[in-house]
Amino acid sequence: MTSLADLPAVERLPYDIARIRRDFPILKREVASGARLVYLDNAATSQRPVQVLAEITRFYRDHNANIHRGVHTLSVEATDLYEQARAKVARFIGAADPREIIFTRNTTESINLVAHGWARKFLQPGDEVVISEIEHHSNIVPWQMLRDERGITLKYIPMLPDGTLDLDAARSIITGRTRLVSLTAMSNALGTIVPLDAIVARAKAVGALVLVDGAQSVPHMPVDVRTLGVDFLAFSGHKMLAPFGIGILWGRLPLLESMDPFMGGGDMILTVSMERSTWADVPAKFEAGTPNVGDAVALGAAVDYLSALGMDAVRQHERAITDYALRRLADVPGVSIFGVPDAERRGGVISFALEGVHPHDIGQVLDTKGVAIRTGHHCAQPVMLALNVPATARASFYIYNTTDEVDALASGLEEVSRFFGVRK
Amino acid sequence: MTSLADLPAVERLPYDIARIRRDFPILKREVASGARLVYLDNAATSQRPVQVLAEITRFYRDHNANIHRGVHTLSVEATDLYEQARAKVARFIGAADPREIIFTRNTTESINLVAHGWARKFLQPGDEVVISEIEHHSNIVPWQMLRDERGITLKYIPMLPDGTLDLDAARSIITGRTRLVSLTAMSNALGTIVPLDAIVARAKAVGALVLVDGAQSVPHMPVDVRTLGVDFLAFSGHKMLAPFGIGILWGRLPLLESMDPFMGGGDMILTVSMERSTWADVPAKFEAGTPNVGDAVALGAAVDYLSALGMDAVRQHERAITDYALRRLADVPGVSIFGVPDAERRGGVISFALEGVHPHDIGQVLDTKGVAIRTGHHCAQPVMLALNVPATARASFYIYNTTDEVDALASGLEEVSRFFGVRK
Amino acid sequence: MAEPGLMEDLYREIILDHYRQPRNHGTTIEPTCSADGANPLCGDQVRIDVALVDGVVEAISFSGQGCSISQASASMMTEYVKGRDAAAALRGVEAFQQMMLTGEAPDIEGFDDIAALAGVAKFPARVKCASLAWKTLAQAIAEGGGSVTTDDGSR
Amino acid sequence: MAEPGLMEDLYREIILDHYRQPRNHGTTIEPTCSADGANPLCGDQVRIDVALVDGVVEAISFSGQGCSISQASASMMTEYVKGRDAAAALRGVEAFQQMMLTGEAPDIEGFDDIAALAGVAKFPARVKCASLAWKTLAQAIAEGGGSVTTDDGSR
Ligand SMILES: Cc1ncc(COP(=O)(O)O)c(C=O)c1O
Ligand SMILES: Cc1ncc(COP(=O)(O)O)c(C=O)c1O
Repeated sequence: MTSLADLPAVERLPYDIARIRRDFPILKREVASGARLVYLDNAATSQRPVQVLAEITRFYRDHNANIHRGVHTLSVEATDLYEQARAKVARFIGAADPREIIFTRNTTESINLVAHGWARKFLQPGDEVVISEIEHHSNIVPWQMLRDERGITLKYIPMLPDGTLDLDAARSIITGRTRLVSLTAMSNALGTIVPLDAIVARAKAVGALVLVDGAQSVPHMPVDVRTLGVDFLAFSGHKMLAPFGIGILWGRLPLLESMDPFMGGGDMILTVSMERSTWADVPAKFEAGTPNVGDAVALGAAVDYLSALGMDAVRQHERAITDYALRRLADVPGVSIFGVPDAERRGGVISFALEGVHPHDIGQVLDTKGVAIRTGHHCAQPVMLALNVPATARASFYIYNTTDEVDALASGLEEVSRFFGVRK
Repeated sequence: MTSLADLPAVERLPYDIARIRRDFPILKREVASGARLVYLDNAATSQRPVQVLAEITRFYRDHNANIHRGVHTLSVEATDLYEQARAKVARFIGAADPREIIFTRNTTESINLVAHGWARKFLQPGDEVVISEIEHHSNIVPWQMLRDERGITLKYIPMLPDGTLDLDAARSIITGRTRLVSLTAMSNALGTIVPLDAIVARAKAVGALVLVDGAQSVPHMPVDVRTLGVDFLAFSGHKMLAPFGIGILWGRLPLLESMDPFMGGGDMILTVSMERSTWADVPAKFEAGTPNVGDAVALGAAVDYLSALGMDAVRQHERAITDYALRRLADVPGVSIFGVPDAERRGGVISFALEGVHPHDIGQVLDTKGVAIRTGHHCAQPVMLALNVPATARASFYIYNTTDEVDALASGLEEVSRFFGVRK
Repeated sequence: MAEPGLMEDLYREIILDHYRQPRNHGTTIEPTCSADGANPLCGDQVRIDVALVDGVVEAISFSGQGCSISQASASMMTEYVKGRDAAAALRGVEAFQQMMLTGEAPDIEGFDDIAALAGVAKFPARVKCASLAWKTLAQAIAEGGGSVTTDDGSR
Repeated sequence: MAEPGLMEDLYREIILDHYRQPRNHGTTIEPTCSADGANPLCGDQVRIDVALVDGVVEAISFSGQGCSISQASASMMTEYVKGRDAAAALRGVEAFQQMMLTGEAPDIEGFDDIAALAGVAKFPARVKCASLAWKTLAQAIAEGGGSVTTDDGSR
């Protein structure tokens, strides 16, 4: 296991947007119409820089082997690279010990792991799990399944019309029977940044654990588990420059140690006989079967890339773009923006409607201009229900986006309006 | 969803070992001692050809986006590539319908999916699951966990001293109470090819389902689910030229449709409200959260590579190498080989002992000669117990291995003997 | 639009016309059978009311919300089936689904306007939008009611 | 051997000597405390019997199976602790673990032969083999018995 002290330091680079964009060759791509790509679907998945792609290739060309400390050179190298990636992720989020980092497939698996390994072991019928109305389906469905299977009670902190959580309601919803509060740090549908502090304080006061869904926060702003004061943090590599197929669950070590394993198989055992098996220690206990070594190593490179930029600089860049976009889109006739109006309280995610045009049609026409946005329910149907819309159009930004690209979105929307020419 | 009819045909190539080796640049690598790599740890994981690595890079550089049929160009392309990979895998194993292919992380997750989605739904206390003494831990531990949680009975078909299964015993172990027989098609510890036919017939006669752990068969020999006559087939991409992080569960469509989902989250739902959710159809129902799109697409390239060689030719090559190795190693003083003596009844896996030298030391000294083998229990502790050894040394072959490499192994072993110079 | 080829494949003038002025939309009829259709991924919803008299569609009406493609397709569908018998209506559904697979307009009476939707086949994300009303019609006529979705587990 | 540097880092002559002729192996003593150690990944197993008299290791014996590194380390360990008091024995365990981390031989009395194992630190897969007997000794002396494994969830 690589310790944090063994990791080389990452050198900080200035935030040079032209250099950053050169690291993402896909941004030079054209779509079928011949228009240059304007990628504004980052909340769904980010693009990957050449440094991360090179790391994948380097791993497979030079070091590829299965891990578990085989005695041969390749296996030793692959094991070291895998454990180094774990340590890089630990450092990135301020975890004290690399063993607190469990590699999963994605945020969804991370949350399901907690539902199986912790909640199914420790919760009794009548115990309460509190989530919110603005959660992604990944932080709703596992708890509904647990409720239906085990008879726990599932409660929701309601959303206010501006897309923020009703913090007053939260205080009375979190009670002495609450065992877990599981909340997103940022809504992927509306961009709302959730003020976790107040809710964490309330949860701690009643003795509940807190799981933070960091799928939209860890890629976009500084996140430090020491200051968060929570118990679990789940996030996905693919939204932060890493490949698909690698996700992370961070948990406090004693908590992870107290949990049951999730899946059974190779690598998560200490001993196996026909009669019974004993479990390996954390983190191996939760990583059954051959892990996704290659993509974990590439995640390490992604984390290095972000660390070199500095997450404070990343957040600052995105806040500036979001601020510009909020103002620029407000000027487009017929556009209405959902959620809080200021970039201070939201991440780089803007959900909007265009009068008289269905989101699908917006997305389709923008695509011919090269502008890639997402349309639909964004895996947050309760938010759609609360807003009383079937779907929204959503633009979302990342480290490489520019105000020019926001302009392309805005002028694209003006054309959409003209094209459909309807004012219902 | 790409249909089988839409897939382009794969052109068959002659089995040219020199050309094949050029596709794997890692085979030119040297280890620290300066010796050229001789990679004989293929049962743990295979190496990856440049075609597969190029596919990963191409995907991320040119088409990367999240899927679910977003309206923008990249998302449509990524969705198509992902679904095309599913169809390629379906064709590779003779599945009638791409929807029968579920993408998981690895064989281990595929088996756990069946234990959760099927067994936890349909099995009652007292129902029997039958496995064998030669299973990989991945096909033991999930059933032990199910037994301890649900009170089912877990029975083992015993291993005979030559590493084959006791088929007579199997007939009486599989009874009217047996609901599932879950068996490996080939032992990763001993190479034994399991004669599935007889066992499948017995299982079908008592109305039990059959799951085949194809982790060691699908990469190495023709496997066709139509002729196997089984219900589930689990295997891993990383053992068949594809990246880590992508596994496969094939199941008969009506069976998959009858099952509960495993994990909850995005993409596996049809509708979500705060009160309840409904599930998407197969295969989406089992693929919660953002899938490993990049590695699935690369798996498609791996399957194309193997199809171009032809799995009959792959098997023929490995049988020849194994036959040579069995004879060559038998000539090395002090070597004893576990398992059946003929290459007809075993895959390209040879577990052996060297008198007076612990497997760890064998592996370590061979590594300085560049020869990479695996030592340990190979995630099959019950086999070690039955053989009454703490561990074995294991050499395992794949499409690129040569008889020269077998010679390197054999002469390496002779040096190991000389070096330790002990005859206890 | 800047890119005539692509955009016009999808948004033919006749489609926009049906979208802006949907036929048989929200009209009050006395239905003998009805069905609801949903496309959960997009949030599209449609309700189809049909008055079948002596096996012939005497009146039909649709309501709901959706994108231009789903609304135009629903509007065209109602025009096509009105006055036809149930068998002809179901043949229309069949022909429409086929058109979504092949991108080729079928040679069938009454499909002149509808043929404008053939271009949708090139946009897999939109095929479900175009098909929604037709699937729902089939449910109403063949099953006498109920609800359908366009989701089939595919991405 | 063909590659003197690498191989000799690991397999020093003194190590092979202890492997071929293990000291205090399988001898019969009257133990006051014993412990079992396992390295499940490799299948290595060791049992340590210790006769502590007035706080001093009067006799010690080990048995079990394992690779040359684990057997040689066990043999050297028994030589080191024999005749030392419990505190010195535990200091030896501490010094050994430290050596496995740093690869540097500690400056501690009685470690002359043992220093030959410093090279193991370069072979992470073997550190657990070398440490097994020492961890088991600590268990026997500090806890009075029981069993330990070298597995710590790391790979
Ligand atoms: C027979 C067998 N089953 C299952 C597995 C587990 O595969 P994975 O680690 O990819 O889940 C393996 C791999 O070692 C195997 O050889
Ligand atoms: C807030 C939030 N939670 C969870 C998820 C699920 O992430 P994944 O699909 O990578 O599991 C997402 C991704 O869309 C998200 O935005």
